[in-house]
Amino acid sequence: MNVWPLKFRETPDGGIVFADDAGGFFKSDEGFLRRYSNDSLNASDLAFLRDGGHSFGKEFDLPWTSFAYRWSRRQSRPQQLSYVILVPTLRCNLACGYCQVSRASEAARGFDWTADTLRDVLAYLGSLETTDIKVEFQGGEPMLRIDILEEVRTFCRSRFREAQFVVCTNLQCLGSRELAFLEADDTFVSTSLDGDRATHERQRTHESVRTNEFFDNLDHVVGRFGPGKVSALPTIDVDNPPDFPALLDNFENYGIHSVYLRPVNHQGFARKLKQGTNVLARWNRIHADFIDLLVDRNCRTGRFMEEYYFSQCLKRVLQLGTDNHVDIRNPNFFASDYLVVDHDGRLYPTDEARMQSRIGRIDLSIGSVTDGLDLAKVALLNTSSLNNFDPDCIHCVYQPFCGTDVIDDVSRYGRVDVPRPDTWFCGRHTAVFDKVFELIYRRDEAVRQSLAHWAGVSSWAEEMAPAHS
Amino acid sequence: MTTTLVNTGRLRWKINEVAVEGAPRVGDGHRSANRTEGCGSAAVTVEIAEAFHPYMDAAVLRLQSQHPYASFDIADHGIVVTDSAGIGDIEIRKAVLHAVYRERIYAETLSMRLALVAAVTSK
Amino acid sequence: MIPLRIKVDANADEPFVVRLRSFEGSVAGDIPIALDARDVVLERVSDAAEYRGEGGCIRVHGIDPSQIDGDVLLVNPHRGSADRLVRASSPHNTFLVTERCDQLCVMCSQPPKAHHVDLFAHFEAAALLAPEGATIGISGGEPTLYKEELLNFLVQTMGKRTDLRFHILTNGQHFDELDMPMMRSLERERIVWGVPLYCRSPEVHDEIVGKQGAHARLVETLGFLCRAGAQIELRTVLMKRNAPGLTALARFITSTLPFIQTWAIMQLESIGYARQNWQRLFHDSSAEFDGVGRALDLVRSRGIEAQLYNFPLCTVPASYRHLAPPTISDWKRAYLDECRDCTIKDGCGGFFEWHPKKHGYAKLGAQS
Amino acid sequence: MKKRLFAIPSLLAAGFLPAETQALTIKPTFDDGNAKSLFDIFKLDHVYTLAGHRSHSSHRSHSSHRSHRSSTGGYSYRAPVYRAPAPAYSAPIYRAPAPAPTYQPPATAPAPAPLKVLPGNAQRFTEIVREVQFAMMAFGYYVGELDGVLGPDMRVALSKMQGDYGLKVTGTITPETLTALRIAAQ
Repeated sequence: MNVWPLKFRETPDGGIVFADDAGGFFKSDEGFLRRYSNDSLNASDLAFLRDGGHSFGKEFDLPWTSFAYRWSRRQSRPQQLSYVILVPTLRCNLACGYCQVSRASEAARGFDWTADTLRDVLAYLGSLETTDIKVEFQGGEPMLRIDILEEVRTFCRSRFREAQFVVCTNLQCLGSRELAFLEADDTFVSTSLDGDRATHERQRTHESVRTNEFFDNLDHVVGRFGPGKVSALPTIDVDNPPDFPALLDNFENYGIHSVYLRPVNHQGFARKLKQGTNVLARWNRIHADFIDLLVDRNCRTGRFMEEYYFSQCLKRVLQLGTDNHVDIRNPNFFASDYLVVDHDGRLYPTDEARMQSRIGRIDLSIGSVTDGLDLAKVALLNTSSLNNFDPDCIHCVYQPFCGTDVIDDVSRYGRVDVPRPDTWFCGRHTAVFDKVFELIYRRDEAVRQSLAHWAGVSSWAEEMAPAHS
Repeated sequence: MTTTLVNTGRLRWKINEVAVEGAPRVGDGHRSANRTEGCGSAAVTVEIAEAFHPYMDAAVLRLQSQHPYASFDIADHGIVVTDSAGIGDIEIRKAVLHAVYRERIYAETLSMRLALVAAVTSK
Repeated sequence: MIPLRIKVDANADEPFVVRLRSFEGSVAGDIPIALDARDVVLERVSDAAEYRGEGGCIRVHGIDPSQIDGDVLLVNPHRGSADRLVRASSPHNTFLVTERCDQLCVMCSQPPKAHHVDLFAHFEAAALLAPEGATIGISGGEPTLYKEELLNFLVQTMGKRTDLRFHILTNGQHFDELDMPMMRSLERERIVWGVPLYCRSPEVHDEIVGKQGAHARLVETLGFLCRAGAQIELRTVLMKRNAPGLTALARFITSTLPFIQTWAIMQLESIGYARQNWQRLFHDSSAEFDGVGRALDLVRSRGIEAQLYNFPLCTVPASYRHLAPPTISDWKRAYLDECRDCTIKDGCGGFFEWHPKKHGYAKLGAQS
Repeated sequence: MKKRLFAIPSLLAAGFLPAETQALTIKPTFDDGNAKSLFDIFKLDHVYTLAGHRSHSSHRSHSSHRSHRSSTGGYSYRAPVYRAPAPAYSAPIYRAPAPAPTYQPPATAPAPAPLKVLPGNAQRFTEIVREVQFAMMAFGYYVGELDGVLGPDMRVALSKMQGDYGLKVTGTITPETLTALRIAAQ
């Protein structure tokens, strides 16, 4: 019997989690690890490994085929470009302290699409092969150029079989024209709601008048179009986190059950914030505590909410092919299924990449709407954009579930070959997966209820968490 | 036992393997870590079974990068860890053993991984 | 009960395929000029319905032409009857390509027969006349006992009719590596292979299908089908004998059969051998649903679709009903008295026409 | 436009490896005809719609519902045993069997001729039959249900009405029958 290579990691309770390259996982102990490493597995070990799909007889038999299938489905593959993030303007009517995008002031000139840029963008969209498209308007505040949004939407509706639109707006000013735009069934709203009112005002609106404007508009949009229309996320400052129970109440009363906790990203104007030491450890603490809070609250209220990224990582562990979130897939091919069109018509692989050019750190642009995609540069970016052969990842038990983010590495360290354990991406994801496995192997009823909900099933029994001793 | 000369790129390691007749053969890496006093802070010697000796240098390379303050040296039957202030004996022994296990697992299963990729991507 | 065989008079030497066209209630212009050579058009209805086509006339008895418009019949002149191979108004059309089988399942709904009549030529003609975008079931007996004819039939019909889809039931005992090129040439999106697997334990599976070594051979074929890129619907009929092993089977699917497209756990149909052994076989899933629920959740948590076929909704806990679509074929679907004024009736597949009056479900009844 | 200066002048300066050194080309090549690797086959129909990304987790894509076939669908018709016709339909009065019409199956090879079934056809047909029933009832030819279902008594009524009005007697709803009953066929 051939046993596929197993990677392992100790857990706080003295056990050891094992996983193979296809993401098959189980929990066992030091004894099994020693027997495995010394080629002295006993009969019960071998039976358990066979049952879990960790071994095979000979190449191309069913166990081998099943492992090859699972391994293949764990690798993401380049898709057809069908999701574009458009930045019609960098101007904004707010001045959030952590602004990631180093916006321009509302009256500034030269930060919008010119008529030519709009024409070229539409020509570029028209040249895409995809039959369906998803367009996300970002900025600055895209609502400041409602005229451009309308023109792009009209074009896409006629050009593509199916088109969906998401407007990332701060909901500060909603005139009748903006509301009419949001009314359409194919158009959704993504906004920021930084937890409780006080935090929202401190981090975003600064004056209570503007805070009232925001909350009134949010009430209006959710009341008029229903909760399905709006998704929101809170940006969390590690030094001054919001009141999390209030945050959850707030989100729930707006009918938003999925909260995506995002740490302040120290680029753009946020760079000027002093961030204190060991932000990563404190962020991981906040995130882990938030998950425990969610488990207790879900159990208490019976109304289930989730932390979006934790659920995504849970599904990354349990399922194959969960590549629908660009932050975590492997390989993380750039300009494969989505890209960003900046206010000057230049193309970028992600909004962070656009940021790097904007602050003059490194030019990660990959062409423009007029010259099209720079395939050579995309290929260069993609060479380092996988974790399969990284000297640290090859020993890491979470490698099959994890991903890679070379742009985040460059933005923080100026290089992409920094040892993984020293990077923010690795530190953050190791902590999230530690928490995922902690919960998977916890036996209490409250955890099981939330896990079942987050994994999209009706019950969570012990066979969900394979264990061997 | 042959003299194995392992070239790990920049570093050149020489290990002389001496099979000591009659020495108690312990089948696995499960050895007690005995602490010998002297030479600055206490040194911990983690005994490593023969089957793992070819992988000690790779393990030491990684251990050194993960624990920059401590120093790791290969001796006849194991790895000696010095200046490991602050890390308990059990922790050191586990870290060393796990590092050696990982290197052996990686080296001995690499052919399986390459065969899988070849079979799956061949036309 | 919708009749699948009707009385037809026709004087011909060999069985033949025709398609019935009425064109009733339409404006004169509606009748397409180019009828197919095998179309016969309704001319008169008195005590029988008379149709005329290129080949002559046939007379249909005992059913109103409006119910069989567009149907494709295989007429057997000697017996004075015709089988409705394709019912234009139904999504559940199945071709029974053989009645022979190399297994003898304890619950077989259509016990196998020794004789075989090769109807592939007629099935091909019928498939070509089927409604646009139809899905046609292929079943038996064991269709791959005639693997060459079956694969040729698929290549021919799928080549000429690129809109047709097929759902083929097979016990997976007859494929081998030599079939790989042909299997890979078939357009995978348009065929689903329905493969029954009853238990993780070979002994229990072999005992249920009445064939030693069937499980081992099936396991090999599943590997083959995966490498051929085939879409597989794994089917597990739930019975007393395999109910205890359902969670173990679920774990086997997640670790060793992750490539299946969907897993169908199916309640028993009381017909054929199942009817004779009903008390010994029937597992009341309404009384003991825990094992079924946990099996569904385990595979679904790993991203593999799993569903309940032939489960009346009231016998399924509310949190699992979204996994129990109506699946009993229209022509054999019936409801009980208990179903009257049930609020979820139209989403429910009901019962088989021949489900025993003592239905055997502890928990059953109209949902308010 | 002027060349912008960047703190990190190039990707190589940031440690990106040149393109060809990628150890593993798991990017399947689409362009080499139909020779497929197992990798291509395993990844065939698993396309997802991008639901989420860094700055905003937009709306979740739902999984498409697949058709399913239920029970063994074991057979489209029962074994050779003849089944009585649908009980709802009463057998016609017995008449001496007319000689069976002769039928010579066409020799031409079967050709693809998909039946075009427009959605709503069945609905429309039921409506027309209900109108015919209503008109026939008005003229005293039909006394049954106005259920839009053609049964034996409607057939007899149609033949009688066609005879009385000098139309071609077919017992079917012919275009001239509709005109006579002043019903417009949609």
